[in-house]
Amino acid sequence: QDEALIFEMGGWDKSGVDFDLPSQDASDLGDLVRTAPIGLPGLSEPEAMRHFVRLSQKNHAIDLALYPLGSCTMKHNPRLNEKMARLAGFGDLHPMSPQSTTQGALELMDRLAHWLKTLTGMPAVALSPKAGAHGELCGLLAIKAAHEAKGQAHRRTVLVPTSAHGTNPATAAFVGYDVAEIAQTADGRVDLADLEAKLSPDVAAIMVTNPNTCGLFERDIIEIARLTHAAGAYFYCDGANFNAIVGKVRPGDLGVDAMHINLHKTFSTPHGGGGPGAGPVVLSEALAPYAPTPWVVSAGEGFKLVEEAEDEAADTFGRMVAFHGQMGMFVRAYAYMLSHGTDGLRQVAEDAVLNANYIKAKLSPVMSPAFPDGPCMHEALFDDSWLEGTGVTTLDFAKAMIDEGFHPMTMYFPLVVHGAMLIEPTETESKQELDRFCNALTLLAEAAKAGDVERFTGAPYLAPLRRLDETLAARKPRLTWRPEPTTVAPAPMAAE
Amino acid sequence: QDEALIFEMGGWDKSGVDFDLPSQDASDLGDLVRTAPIGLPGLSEPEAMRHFVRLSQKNHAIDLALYPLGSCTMKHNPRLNEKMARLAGFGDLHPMSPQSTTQGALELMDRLAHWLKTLTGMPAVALSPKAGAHGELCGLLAIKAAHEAKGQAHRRTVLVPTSAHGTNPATAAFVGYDVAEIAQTADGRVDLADLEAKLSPDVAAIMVTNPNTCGLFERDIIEIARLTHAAGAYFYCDGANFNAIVGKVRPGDLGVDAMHINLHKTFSTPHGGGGPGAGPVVLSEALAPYAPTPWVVSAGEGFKLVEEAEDEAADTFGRMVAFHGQMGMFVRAYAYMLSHGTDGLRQVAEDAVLNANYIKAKLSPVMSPAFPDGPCMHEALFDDSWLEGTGVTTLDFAKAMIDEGFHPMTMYFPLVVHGAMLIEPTETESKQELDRFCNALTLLAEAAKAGDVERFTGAPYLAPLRRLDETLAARKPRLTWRPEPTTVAPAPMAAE
Amino acid sequence: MRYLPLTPADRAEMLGVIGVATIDDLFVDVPAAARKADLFDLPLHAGEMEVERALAALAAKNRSAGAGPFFCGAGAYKHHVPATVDHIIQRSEFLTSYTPYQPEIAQGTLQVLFEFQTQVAALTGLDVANASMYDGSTACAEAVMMAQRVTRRKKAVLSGGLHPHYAAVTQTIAHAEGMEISRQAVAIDAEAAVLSAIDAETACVVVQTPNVFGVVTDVSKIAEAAHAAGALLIVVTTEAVSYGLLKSPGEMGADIAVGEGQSIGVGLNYGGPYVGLFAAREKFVRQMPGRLCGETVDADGARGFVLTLSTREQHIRREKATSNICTNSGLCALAFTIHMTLLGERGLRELAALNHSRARELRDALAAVPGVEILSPRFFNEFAIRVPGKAAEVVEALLADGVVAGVPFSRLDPKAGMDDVLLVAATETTTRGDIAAFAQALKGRTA
Amino acid sequence: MRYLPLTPADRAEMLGVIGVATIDDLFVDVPAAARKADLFDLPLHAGEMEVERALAALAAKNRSAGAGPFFCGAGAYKHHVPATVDHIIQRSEFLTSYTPYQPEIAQGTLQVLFEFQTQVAALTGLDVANASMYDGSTACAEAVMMAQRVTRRKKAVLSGGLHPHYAAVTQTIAHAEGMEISRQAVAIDAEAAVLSAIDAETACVVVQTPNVFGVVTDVSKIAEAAHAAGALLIVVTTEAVSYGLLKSPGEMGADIAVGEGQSIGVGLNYGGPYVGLFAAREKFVRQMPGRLCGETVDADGARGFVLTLSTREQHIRREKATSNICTNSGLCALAFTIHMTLLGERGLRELAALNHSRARELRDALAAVPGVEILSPRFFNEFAIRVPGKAAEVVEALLADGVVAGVPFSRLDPKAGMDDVLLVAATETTTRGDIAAFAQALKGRTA
Repeated sequence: QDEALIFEMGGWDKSGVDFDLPSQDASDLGDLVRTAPIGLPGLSEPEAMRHFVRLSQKNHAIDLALYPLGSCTMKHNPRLNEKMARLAGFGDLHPMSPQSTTQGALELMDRLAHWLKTLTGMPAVALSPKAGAHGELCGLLAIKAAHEAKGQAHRRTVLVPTSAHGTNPATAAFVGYDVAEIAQTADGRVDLADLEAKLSPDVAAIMVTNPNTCGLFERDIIEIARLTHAAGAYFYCDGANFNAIVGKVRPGDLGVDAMHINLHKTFSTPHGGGGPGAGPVVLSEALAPYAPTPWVVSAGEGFKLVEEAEDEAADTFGRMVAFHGQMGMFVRAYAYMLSHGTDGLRQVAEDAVLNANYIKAKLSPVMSPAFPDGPCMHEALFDDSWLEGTGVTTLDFAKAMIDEGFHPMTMYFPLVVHGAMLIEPTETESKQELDRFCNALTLLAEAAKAGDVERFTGAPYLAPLRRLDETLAARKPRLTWRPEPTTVAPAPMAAE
Repeated sequence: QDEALIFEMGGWDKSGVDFDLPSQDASDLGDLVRTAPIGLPGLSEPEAMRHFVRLSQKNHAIDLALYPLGSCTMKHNPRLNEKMARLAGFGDLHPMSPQSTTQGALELMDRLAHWLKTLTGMPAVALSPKAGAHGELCGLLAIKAAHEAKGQAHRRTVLVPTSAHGTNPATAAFVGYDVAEIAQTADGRVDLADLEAKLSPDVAAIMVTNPNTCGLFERDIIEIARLTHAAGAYFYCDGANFNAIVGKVRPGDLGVDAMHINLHKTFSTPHGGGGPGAGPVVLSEALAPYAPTPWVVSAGEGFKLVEEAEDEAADTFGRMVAFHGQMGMFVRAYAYMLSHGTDGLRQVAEDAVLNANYIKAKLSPVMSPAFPDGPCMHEALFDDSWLEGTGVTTLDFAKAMIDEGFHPMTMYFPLVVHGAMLIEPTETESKQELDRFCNALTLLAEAAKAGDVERFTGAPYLAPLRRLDETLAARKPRLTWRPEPTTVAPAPMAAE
Repeated sequence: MRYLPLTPADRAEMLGVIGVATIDDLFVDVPAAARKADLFDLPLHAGEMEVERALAALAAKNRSAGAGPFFCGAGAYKHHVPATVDHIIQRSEFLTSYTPYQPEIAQGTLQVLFEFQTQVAALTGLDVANASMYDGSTACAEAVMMAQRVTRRKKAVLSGGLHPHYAAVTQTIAHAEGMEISRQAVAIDAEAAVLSAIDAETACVVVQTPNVFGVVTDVSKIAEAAHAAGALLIVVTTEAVSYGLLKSPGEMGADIAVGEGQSIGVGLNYGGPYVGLFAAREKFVRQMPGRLCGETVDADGARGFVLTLSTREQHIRREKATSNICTNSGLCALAFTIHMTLLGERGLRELAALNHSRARELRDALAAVPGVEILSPRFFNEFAIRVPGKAAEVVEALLADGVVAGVPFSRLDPKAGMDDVLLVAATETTTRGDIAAFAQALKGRTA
Repeated sequence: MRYLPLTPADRAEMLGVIGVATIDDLFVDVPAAARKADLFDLPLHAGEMEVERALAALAAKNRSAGAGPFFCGAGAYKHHVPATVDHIIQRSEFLTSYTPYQPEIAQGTLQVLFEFQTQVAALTGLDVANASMYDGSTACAEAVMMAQRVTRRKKAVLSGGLHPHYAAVTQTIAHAEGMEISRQAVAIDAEAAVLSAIDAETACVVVQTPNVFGVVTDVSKIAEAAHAAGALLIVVTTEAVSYGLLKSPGEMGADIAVGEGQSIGVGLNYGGPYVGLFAAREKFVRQMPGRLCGETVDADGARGFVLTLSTREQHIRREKATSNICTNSGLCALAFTIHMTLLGERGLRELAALNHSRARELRDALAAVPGVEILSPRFFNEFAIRVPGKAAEVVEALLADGVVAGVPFSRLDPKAGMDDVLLVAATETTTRGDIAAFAQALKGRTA
């Protein structure tokens, strides 16, 4: 059912709020005051409620069914955590309130930092980055600052495997580095020989995801770190997949110098349709002095924020955000940590890996695993060789999953696998739901092979919309609503 | 998509909670302890969340579209009120906590009582009835007590118009009265002559709904009250439709002796899939002494509950509920009253009536209004004469509305109108939504007349289920889930 | 006015379509004398922030149960409710839907009710349960009325351990129906005292376990006696968590079991809304009050659920209905079902064990206070104690120490002559610190 | 463990299907030296009630803004958010969905983003807006980077009225990119001082209005000068409510407008998550960072929305992307859109007028306190005052009176030599009682 835009509902003079209007004149600001209409529609509360509730039902969500987006880690979001983040002491706390009035918040940040450091085996953590890619930025800025401090500012290259998330090269470029790719072996890992060949005195850092985007653990990770350090470079680990090893493996034991942790992936803060995220970065001894401000230190009986680039923070590379980071996400992640405990977090990793391998085992008879030998970690990667000759593409197959009630898997990523299908179930799926999913995909795969092509090329049939024309959108971008020529424009507001 | 029952999900040993188990032995209760399995499945939190969220999407709701159930008053439920009811001082307050620790709750009940008395022009109110029908019970018990006190216990008949809600005669019978019907005039009102004829010395009370279930105001209401009182009987008014006149007309000015107020209808506490409700009853001077305990009185600086049948409550007919009534609903209703104020409540009645008459006007060209002459109040009543010869019944037409995204109207009620269709939009519908509704119904009506019978007799086509076999359900009732013979029964629990 | 979508322009246009000049032309049927032109003497509309502040100020005048050591029970219990429960019941689709009269677009509500009925039947050990009553007390009264319909007898025997409010509610209804109520003397451990009152006129015997003094009783013998006399046994339970530890009413021979479901999922709410549980043997189903949800199929043969056996109900049967009940406690039943599903059998048993264990710790601590006597010989999570002096005064005194010590029995029944009896309850929310604080304060006040 | 659905029996069966003996066989690729067999030195799992108590205890150590008279602003503002907003953003379908990569089953999120973009474009008076940034400060830095891409110049001029955190964030990024930042001296009413720093190398000029001292400036002349030099004008706004009263950046000639959207719908959250607003002239759209949502049609010709122009983005363009940004602030953008829809143009204008009015009342009250000097000549809802002695000490002293007096400028920039400057803000949540309490306390402390 089509839902009109708020701009099409005739609400140019409606409002869903009631104010006691000020008795004073509107302003003494003269010419600075806006006189032209803004062009904002309003709705009464019942209309607004209905509009957004109707829209919501057009979304798929983890609370509705499996959401197997590889590398995105769509897992259950406990509502306890939502409730905790809304306690007045957190949700209604001003970032610049005197620190004597925010001791509980600072203590929570200190405890969160302790958990993150303990779980990763790293000595320091920068909490303020706002998302995973922002965490990468943080890590590379620390690396850059460390090189500058050591007179190694000439190191201008960052090595990135071909299978990396797009954010890795983008971040490196954003901070002014040149990006060079490292090749991958046939079994989906970093090619050590290629790495060694490219590790020149010009290299500032390598960026390696582990477990990597093929869902595989980098077996040679300790050697990779050793080679990197021997070349005078730092090892940035993309921690997007930390959920696969949390409680079982400490990145600090692998030689990592910096790693961001997507709190929304490993520690289940909700994705919210694309954000907000939170990307704290753990740092080695070598990089810790360059961490961004602010951070929390304990100060006698209490806690305080180190906010300025002086004294203990003299070497900081600077500030990444206004205020102190994604506190609302810190509360949720900390509640999640306390709920699971060290035993539960270990179980998280084990169940995530178990679920992925179960899917791999169940679907291998009908689809083609990209790396059939040995176990995968938290996600199962398939290529499209099994679709050869069917007339069905990875995209078609993914869209047909929608008609079965599931969200498609991640497609065409990582780039190193042809027609990749990356399936990540996470630990919060039951065996029953996995079986339902595998059965549905098995039947679909059989249908594709049996030549029922239209079921795929025309999919989805049962979604709120049929397949969308993305080319048209990009060719003639319509990014905001514009009144049709016949639309009555909103009248200028009378002075209140 | 079919959703399994919780009993079919294999969760005989699952749980979605974590407890610190007691260190002591389980019990010293010996034989009193249950040993056999209970037969309760459990689900982990992610599974439970998904089960209930999936189920929820199979419901229609006021937050999704117009819900024009006549006499049910489906209007917007503000979330502010939900938030207020969950304040710890209300939601986490024990009913038997010392009254010195519940003064805010008692004050709220006192304020709510003040609003209800002021809006109805009545001197007393009993807050404790749990729903509308429970309020009717309260009113009739007060009437019965009053008659007994006056030596009029022989009055054993209650007069009820044919158009009354089923609760009216059921309540009268439940408290031991005989029920006699009053006829209705051609213009949908109480037949005064018939009333007069039946008002004998045996009559204890009349029960009249006003505005009545035809959506009409009883023009002769003051005369009805006069005749009733002259015959020594009391006038119970069914206040289900008070929303049509709140802020404009005071039942106390009409001669009413008792009237329940459905807080969920007039004051928008949510219906919640069928309840809970709340049915405070306003009472005249004559009936006030017999009101049920408890009630709130102000006591010096504070408030106290009168809980026992003694002193000022010596004449009470007794207690209707454990504790003090639907406090959670009182909070919501009071928040709704404060939000609207006396001006807003008046506007509520006016807009409810305006919306209903608008629908009546827009649909009269294609459907047949039961009472075409004069305005209706808050609901528009149609009969099925316009469907004659089409092969489409009221039920079919209603089910076809589902495919248009609307909830059907109330059907076949009131009984006095053939194939009745009772449409109540409420004041919280916008003109845009009313137009959308009227357009859809107009098109449907035209389709019915054009002979597109299958669209109706087969409807709904687009709902989660097709039309359900209610006869089968009643003939062979299956009221609980029973394991199939092949199901593995839950094992007895090991002692913890 | 934020809840009213019509604009002045809308109103004018709509009046035009209707063909009247003013809104008052639509109120023409109201006698002129009864039309109020002026606003009432009540406040004008207010913004959300102002309303929130007014309500928050009232709430702040109350001491919530979670604010410190707290031991009140007596038919309402403080339990921890998972956040998931409250989240789900606030979903628009559940919160803002009506009674599921159109089953095709109400399967969410209906399937939950079917699950609820099955859970309640399992908990009570009976065959069928309805889709909830207003609360435990009204369910108790309805059970007695139902027994009258089943047996066509006019006398009900109520035990002295029945919650006084439940007894009062039952008496109120029974009086109107012309039933005779034989309520036994209030006593702490005397459910079996009903035996002597059972006779050939008896429609039903009503006993409570755990009773209002927390005492747990095996009522099997009462069931035998009742059945021998042709009467029904009604078993009342006000603490639903106890089902997790104790033998079910059905196992002990109950014909009807009624309960207060507040403990599971609902919260305290100063006494309401709560959710009444009502279960019975299958043969009595057509005499049951309230809504029933049943399984059926749709036109395509798919499983679905509908409200059924509505020929018992007022909207069909009018004065011949089994009861006048229309509204149920649907949203609270939903909360109950979600919480019970999260618990599962294992969780419920653990929760019950935890409650029982905490209560025994409390008993041990209070038993050590000089002058305090433990009165309940066997209990689940609540028991009665004798305190020196009036219990109500002890409770007031302990408030100054920050402890809400429990419910004086005199608050429930001032005429029972039990002014020195205090009901104290412990649940999984009770900490050892709470217990120690209570014992210490009591020691200080009774020394 | 309540969040983990697998039972021991499930795990055993699944290992069998996979064909391995133990879970550790699936971790075989981890070097043996790095496998931790033991649990870490951290607590074990805990029940919901225990976690809730632990968090509540921490929250109770904080003084929430709503706890009493409160005047902090400086880039984060206490506003009343309607309950409807928080209710809707918690709906599963919004809260637990991912980036809308599959538009057929993400129209809810996508249509909201389209509405958000249109609202932001209208508020800022510019042509296009993206689907949100992390916050205002990172949006500011991204705007400077974008100006560099557009102009291919390497110098950015920042006004002395720019929020010091925003300047610092911009400097951090610019340093890494090798850009030159010319930050003007901190001064209360000196946005126009940027004029002297504009030269032929200048990529952009960054001014803030209302600036960090609350001062409102007409930046039209700065726009002219910037454009004359071939530079872009970036206008920063940290209080989105001010858009309701003041001329928009677009009207005054801005090429890019960035803002902090926290005030609308989001809440304080101790500094995050917030929502960055980012709008620009249409001709620069392909140089914009972040997600964009665009209108299109589906295979049946029905209107729909998709993420578009992703050739600017990292997941397509990798090292050639306009920015490394992947995550947006989707849920906060949703909250913004809902709140803005509830307000509507009328509500936003009223809200802005109310804020302005309260701030002027506050100014009048503080101006009457001996020793206090009002420093901001024109302001919206926040202004700077000079207090006797150090502002930080005055704030600490007033805490004892229950008043949180505002943000000492020295907290934002200790090196500016403005230790006696205090930033004070008033909003619609500020009552006359709050203002009187502040003035009286200040009088007491400065006397």
